Amino acid sequence: MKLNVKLFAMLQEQLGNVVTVDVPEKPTADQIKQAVSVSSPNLQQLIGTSRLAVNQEFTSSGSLDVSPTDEVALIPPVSGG
Amino acid sequence: MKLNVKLFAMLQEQLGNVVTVDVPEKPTADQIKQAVSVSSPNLQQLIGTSRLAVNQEFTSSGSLDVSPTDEVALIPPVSGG
Amino acid sequence: MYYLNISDSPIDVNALYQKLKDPQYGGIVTFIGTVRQWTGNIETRFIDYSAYHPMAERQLEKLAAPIEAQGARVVIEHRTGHLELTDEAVFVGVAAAHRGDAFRWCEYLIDTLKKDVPIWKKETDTDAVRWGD
Amino acid sequence: MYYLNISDSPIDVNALYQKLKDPQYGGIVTFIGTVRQWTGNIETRFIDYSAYHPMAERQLEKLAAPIEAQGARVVIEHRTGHLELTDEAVFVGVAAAHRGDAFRWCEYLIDTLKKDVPIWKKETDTDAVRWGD
Repeated sequence: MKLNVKLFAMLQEQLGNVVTVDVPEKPTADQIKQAVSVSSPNLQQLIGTSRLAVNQEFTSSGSLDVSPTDEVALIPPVSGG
Repeated sequence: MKLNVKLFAMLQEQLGNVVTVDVPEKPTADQIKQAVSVSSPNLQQLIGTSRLAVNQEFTSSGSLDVSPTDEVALIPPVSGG
Repeated sequence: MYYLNISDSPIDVNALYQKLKDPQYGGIVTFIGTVRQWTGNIETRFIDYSAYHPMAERQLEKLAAPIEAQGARVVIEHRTGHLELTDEAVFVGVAAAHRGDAFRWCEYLIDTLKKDVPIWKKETDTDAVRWGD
Repeated sequence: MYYLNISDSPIDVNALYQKLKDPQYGGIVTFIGTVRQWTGNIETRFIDYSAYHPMAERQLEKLAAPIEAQGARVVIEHRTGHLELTDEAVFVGVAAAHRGDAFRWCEYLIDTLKKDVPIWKKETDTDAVRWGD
């Protein structure tokens, strides 16, 4: 299944606004993160500490009921305030 | 020794800006407070919870090295803020 | 350097806040106490504040100095005289490098002001006149 | 009712403060984060903030709603875009009946905002460009 993953901050600067990744059905957040980092090994650590959001909600652990029409985003450590 | 004691808030409303009291040399704060309350038994409780200040500093316990030229004040419980 | 003031003039929150802004500080915490209408089932109409000048100012200095000595900036203003509902009675502001310190110091200042600074309120409620709080 | 906003417009501290004033509240605590010049020996020239809209706004709502449910009022504004030294990056204000609650909730809000709201800073320092803090 192909998912478009929105990127922000340093990830966006390095990889663009969106990357498309190929993941199994009902993937875990880690599987999606790994799929993003495959093409960018130098960002592996940052992607590892990033959180996944689906439809603008942070995901919890376990498999995600996500489809290509959902809004998936990779949230690097935030630094507002 | 006669001391002029400045009054504030409710004490001032009841007894005026200043009362003059007669106290022994090197009086304690309690002796000064008692001298004020002698003439106003209905204010005894409020005077009891008031603090004494000499030259605009709160006094600590024990005898006070105070003379008639010092600025003595009776500070009822404060309620600013 | 701290700014401390007790006077009958209305509190200009924005002007006091501007005194706290400085490139060396990243966090500014302010407490503003305003005249509240209801305290339980007691309704306040207005409040008159009085102070023992300049002892009250000296007490504020004693509170502010140790905090400024730790590198923060302190701004405190207390209004006296006649205050209506929602009027600002007190402004306590602390600017510090780190926000945790600013929160701690600001709360310490207002807590201690309420115990040790000779200022009094005379509250005119709909049912009675009350001194203190 | 809470007021929450994330935008490129400069933060108008006084206008936000006015939203917190209300006869039902006696204590207003605000935290304002401004762009600081020095962090240790690193000198900041300017900061650019970006956000994930509208997820960031939704996260703010999640923070504000439980506090408003306890009877307080919450006002939060975060600026995005290009900020110079001393510019306000964030305003967090809580009005409550009791000041202890207002302090606790205001600090909770800024602490949690800094962990859970998708906003990022890109700091241009004199020696390097740094993401995050």
